[in-house]
Amino acid sequence: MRNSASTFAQGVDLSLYIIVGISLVFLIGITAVMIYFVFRYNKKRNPVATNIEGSNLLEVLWTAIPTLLVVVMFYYGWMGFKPMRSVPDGAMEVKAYGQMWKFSFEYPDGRITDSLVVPLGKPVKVNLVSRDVLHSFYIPAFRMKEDMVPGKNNFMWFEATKTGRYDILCAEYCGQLHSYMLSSVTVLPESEYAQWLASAPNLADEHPGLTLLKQNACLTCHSQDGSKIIGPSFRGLYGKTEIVETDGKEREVLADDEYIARSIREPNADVVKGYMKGMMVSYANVLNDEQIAHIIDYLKTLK
Amino acid sequence: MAQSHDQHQDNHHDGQHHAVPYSEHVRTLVALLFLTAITVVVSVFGAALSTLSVFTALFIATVKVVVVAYYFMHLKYEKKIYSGLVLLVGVLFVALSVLTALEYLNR
Amino acid sequence: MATATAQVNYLEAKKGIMSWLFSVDHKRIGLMYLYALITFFLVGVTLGLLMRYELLNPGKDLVEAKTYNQIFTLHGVIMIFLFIIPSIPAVFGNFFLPIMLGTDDVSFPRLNLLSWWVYIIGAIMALSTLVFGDGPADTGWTFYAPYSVKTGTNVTMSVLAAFVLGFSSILTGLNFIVTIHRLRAPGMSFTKMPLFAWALYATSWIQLLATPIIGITLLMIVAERTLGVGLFDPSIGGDPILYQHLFWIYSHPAVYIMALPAFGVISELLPTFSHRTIFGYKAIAYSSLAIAFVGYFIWGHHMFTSGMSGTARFIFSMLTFLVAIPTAIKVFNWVATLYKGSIDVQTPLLYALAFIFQFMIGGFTGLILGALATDIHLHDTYFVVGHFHYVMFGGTGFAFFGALHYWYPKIWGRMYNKLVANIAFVIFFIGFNTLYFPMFISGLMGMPRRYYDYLPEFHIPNIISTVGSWILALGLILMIVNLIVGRFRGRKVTERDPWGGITLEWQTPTPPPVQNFDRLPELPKNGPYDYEHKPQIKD
Amino acid sequence: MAHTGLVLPNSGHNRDAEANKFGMWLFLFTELLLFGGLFIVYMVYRMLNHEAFLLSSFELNVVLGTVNTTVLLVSSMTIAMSVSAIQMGQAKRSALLLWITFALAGVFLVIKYFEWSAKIHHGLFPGMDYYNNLPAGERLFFFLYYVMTGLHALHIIIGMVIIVFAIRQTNNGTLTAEKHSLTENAGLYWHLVDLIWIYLFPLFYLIH
Ligand code: HEA
Ligand code: HEA
Ligand code: HEC
Ligand code: CUA
Ligand SMILES: [Cu+2]
Repeated sequence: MRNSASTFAQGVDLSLYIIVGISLVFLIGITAVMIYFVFRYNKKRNPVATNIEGSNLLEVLWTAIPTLLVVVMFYYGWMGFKPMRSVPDGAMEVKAYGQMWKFSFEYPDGRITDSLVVPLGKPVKVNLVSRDVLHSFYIPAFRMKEDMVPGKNNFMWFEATKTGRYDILCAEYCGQLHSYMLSSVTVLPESEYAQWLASAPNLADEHPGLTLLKQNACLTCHSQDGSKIIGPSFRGLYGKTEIVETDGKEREVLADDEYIARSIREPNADVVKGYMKGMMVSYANVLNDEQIAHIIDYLKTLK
Repeated sequence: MAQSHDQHQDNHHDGQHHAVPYSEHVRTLVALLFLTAITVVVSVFGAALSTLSVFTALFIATVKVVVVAYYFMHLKYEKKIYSGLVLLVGVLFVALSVLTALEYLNR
Repeated sequence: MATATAQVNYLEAKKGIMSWLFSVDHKRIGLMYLYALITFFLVGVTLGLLMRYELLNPGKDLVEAKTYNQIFTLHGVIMIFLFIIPSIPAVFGNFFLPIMLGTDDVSFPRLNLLSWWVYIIGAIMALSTLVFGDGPADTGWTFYAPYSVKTGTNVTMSVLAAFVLGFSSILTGLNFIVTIHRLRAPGMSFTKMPLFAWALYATSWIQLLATPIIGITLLMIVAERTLGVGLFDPSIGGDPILYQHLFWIYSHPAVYIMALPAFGVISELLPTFSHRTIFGYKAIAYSSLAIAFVGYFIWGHHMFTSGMSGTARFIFSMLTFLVAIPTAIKVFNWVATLYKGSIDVQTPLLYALAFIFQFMIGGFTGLILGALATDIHLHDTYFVVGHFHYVMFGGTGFAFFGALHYWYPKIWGRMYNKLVANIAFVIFFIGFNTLYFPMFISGLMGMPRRYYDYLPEFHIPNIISTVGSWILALGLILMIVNLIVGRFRGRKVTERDPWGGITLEWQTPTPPPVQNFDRLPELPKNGPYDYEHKPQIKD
Repeated sequence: MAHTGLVLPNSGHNRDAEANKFGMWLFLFTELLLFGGLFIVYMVYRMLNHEAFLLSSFELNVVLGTVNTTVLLVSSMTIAMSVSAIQMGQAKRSALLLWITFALAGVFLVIKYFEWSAKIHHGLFPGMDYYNNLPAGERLFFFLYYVMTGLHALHIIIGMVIIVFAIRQTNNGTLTAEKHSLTENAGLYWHLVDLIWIYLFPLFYLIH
């Protein structure tokens, strides 16, 4: 089993060991008895079989013992699980967004990041939001997983017990690049975490439009080099004449500011020919006018 | 559930033995119409009692269903196993619904 | 008492392909299922092999991500709906249930033929996605909304295929229930019925009562895709979780459609090769009903991380553990059946023993998944993939091949090469465990399933798995070639009872005549496995 | 095909009316659960959208619904009578009663047609403007309304086809007092259609 780095790991691992332990006893025991019987009562050694119809005592025994044992297994499973759904008061809250095929995180101070940074030994509540289809937020080292369900608010919480960087994986199938939907959580000692929090978000000198494209996972579907992924490439998009389908009718449009803004706000109004309606979701509530303007500005540079 | 006797059919054919008299069918219909009338009246005049009327309506509907099954569908005259199986299916469906409802009620 | 006059066995009674395709003889229908099933199984297995090859190394080995996703979906759909659900009931149930009950056919022979045709139509629909539309669905066999509503691949056809296949399953189940109630030989009460018939009886009830629910659910997916209305679409208040509930309300009971007939087969194999009565007949018989019943109420264990309420998780986890108890009862009784037997180690028995071993591993890992804490960690990882291949392939698959080796001489009147069969079994067994055991390790390490690509730390278990798949392939090819060769070149079997079995199919001529019996079947005095009063049969 | 001349005591004559009836009941169970899936969907969405479902149900016409319920109940009686008739050997009367059932089924469908077309006329159908602008819960209600009553109507049509077969076989003398599985099974199927309506009616029209 991999390194464990949250308060849940103990409960999960304990119930795992208990079930595996009981199971091994039965597995090895039953297999051994079975093999022994096959040799001992082989037809060469035992040419005449004895008919035994059954035994009520044994039936009762081997109903009762497994019953007791499964109760034990259930109990440990439940005890290991119970804390996972009761968030301690005063937990710090982060919002995690899942969208095809990228996680992003929003901190209370408004900063948006690609990977999660949390303080050591502090409960953190993660509110799980999906922007399109089902995803699942999985941190193996924390033994923690919960689905992101569109239209429904789900959550999980954890308290990290070891500093370091741990993988975050998407564990619910979400389409083509499901296996590339990765991120990480970095656990920092409290002081370093405070430092991180104080530092200004590192925007570098990237074009703000590009930053937005990255942050919103646009680039998982739209390439910048002309290749087709899920959606049409951004290269040379601006100013091009697109064939789109509007209300079931084909027409030609010029990809100008207005068209691109509409494509972001209502992607299903004009569907580009050769692409699937419904793959791209509306970003009307995610990107404001100014941000969309930045994006368009950046798209102009992609000749 | 062992119905070992159900295979020792002699030569007389089933169904022949009970031709349900027409009058019984008429009485059944009257009962059903009466129950329908009650539900409609309850719902139209009892609009204020919304949740109550869900259960009343479903209860009356279930009574109607039992009447249809028992008289029109001849369960009354069939071997017990038929009623038993119908009951089993009913219970199964109710159990599935209740379990699902439990999940949503506790969200 | 009528005695045999000129007997024509069912294989030679009529000639020509039409006499098969439109035969209402349950034996011929069973064989037609067998041929179709094996064909689809080989397609599915080839897809499995491709997947393993792709996963040999991280990154791209063979196919693109989208193709990989389509492959595992088609693999799942074929294996579940075309292979494992129909497998034992449709082939061996059809062939042997009427004979074991001492009758000449099922209750509705024409309906039986219709089921086969419906099955073939469904299969053609499922495979047609390879050619039509934008390729096979890429949703996983679970077709979870809302992705299944959004994707451009041919989900509509795949889902309709599953719907049609469901009908075939329902009709078979219906036919078996009526047959069991109405056509048992005089003197064969329910408690004197062979355990295989009991298992089919319990299975049939699940087929009948669970399948319609997935039927309607899948139709709703079709409606969403084609009519654009959204029942599970969150943007109009629909609930994707509700889809999961409806899907698993069927698909959990469905795993017992896969498992129960296999239990039935094992309950036949053990007494035959131990030459003694089965231990705890009633316990085995009734536990099938118990599994079928409890199995209806535990579907939620597939949804522990979906954000269900805590109460629901509690209830579903508890009920999941309940289902282990009747299964445990079966396992113990099987092992006890070997006690003081006179054991004849033949290929079918080897499959039965491997079944018990592998099914236990599958079952125990099922318990790990049923416990809440561990499932949170292991849900949708390779641990689950390991679990279900152990129960489905290591369990039901092995029982299927065991049954094939067991009833083979009765079906064709020939015997395969036993030595080759045993060698194939050993390779098969080793390959199987090499392929699937490492999946538990990668699952515990945290490797999610349905992954086209994976992190380097999961590399080693994946290499072992892939090598295992090659060994498994070798064993399977050897087994199938041996069976095919045996069919044409094998030693002729004319005795009625080559294994010394006791159920009624061993009283009929080999291969059976069209009407199944050439004399009235004789029941042993005390129940179906009463070897002390085994009726003497002479040719 | 009697190659052996052996007649097994449990086969031939056990493939009889009783077996057909038993098979029919089993089939009805699957039908019940087919609708059962939809009832579960209805239940859940009703729990999640209580107000919207209440509001929407006012849009449905209780008078038409009640008339249709009555029509179906009467037709259920006529087909039950038809079964009694054939059992007593009154083939002519049995056929007549089947015709009446068929006619009542037609009446049911005509009324349903008017109900649906009135809704569609208002734009109250998935994909139409009025529908698309409704709040989410109401859209779910109407969608379920169309699916469930639509599937029910489909069953009515299948039932009518079976009834036509039964009429033909009654008239040409295939169905008799001794052998009338088809009439019985047509009856059972028809009652199932009735059973389902008995629940659909209050759930959609009455519960407000
Ligand atoms: C043949 C099919 C089959 C069978 C028989 C089973 C049997 C069981 N399964 Fe499995 N299961 C699947 C097929 C099957 N399963 C499939 C296909 C999936 C994945 C679906 C998907 O997502 O694609 C799945 C997934 C699955 C999950 C969901 C995992 C997840 O996605 O998170 C769970 C969780 O509870 C589970 C549990 C169980 C249990 C408890 C049993 C029990 O019935 C096992 C009982 C058996 C034993 C316990 C062993 C024998 C007993 C003894 C030797 C006696 C000693 C016993 C004791 C001391 C208790 N299964
Ligand atoms: C009975 C059911 C069954 C069976 C028998 C199998 C058999 C196999 N499965 Fe199966 N598998 C499923 C049911 C089954 N599977 C299901 C339901 C899923 C879930 C799908 C989903 O997620 O939706 C799944 C998913 C699944 C995955 C996970 C994919 C993922 O999550 O990314 C993997 C990965 O290794 C896999 C591998 C295999 C392999 C290697 C075999 C091996 O048996 C194959 C062994 C190979 C052979 C024995 C080769 C024999 C070759 C020949 C005989 C040559 C024939 C050649 C020609 C005809 C040209 N399967
Ligand atoms: C899940 C995949 C996906 C994501 C994520 C995505 N898109 Fe798209 N996008 C598509 C698809 C598919 C189309 C073509 C169909 C259509 O027009 O709706 C498209 C079309 C477009 C178009 C019109 C392109 C043209 O050629 O006319 C623009 C502009 C666009 N997207 C911008 C964005 C922006 C900006 C983002 C991020 C904020 C984004 N997309 C995120 C899939 C996606
Ligand atoms: Cu997101 Cu998988
Ligand atoms: Cu399950």
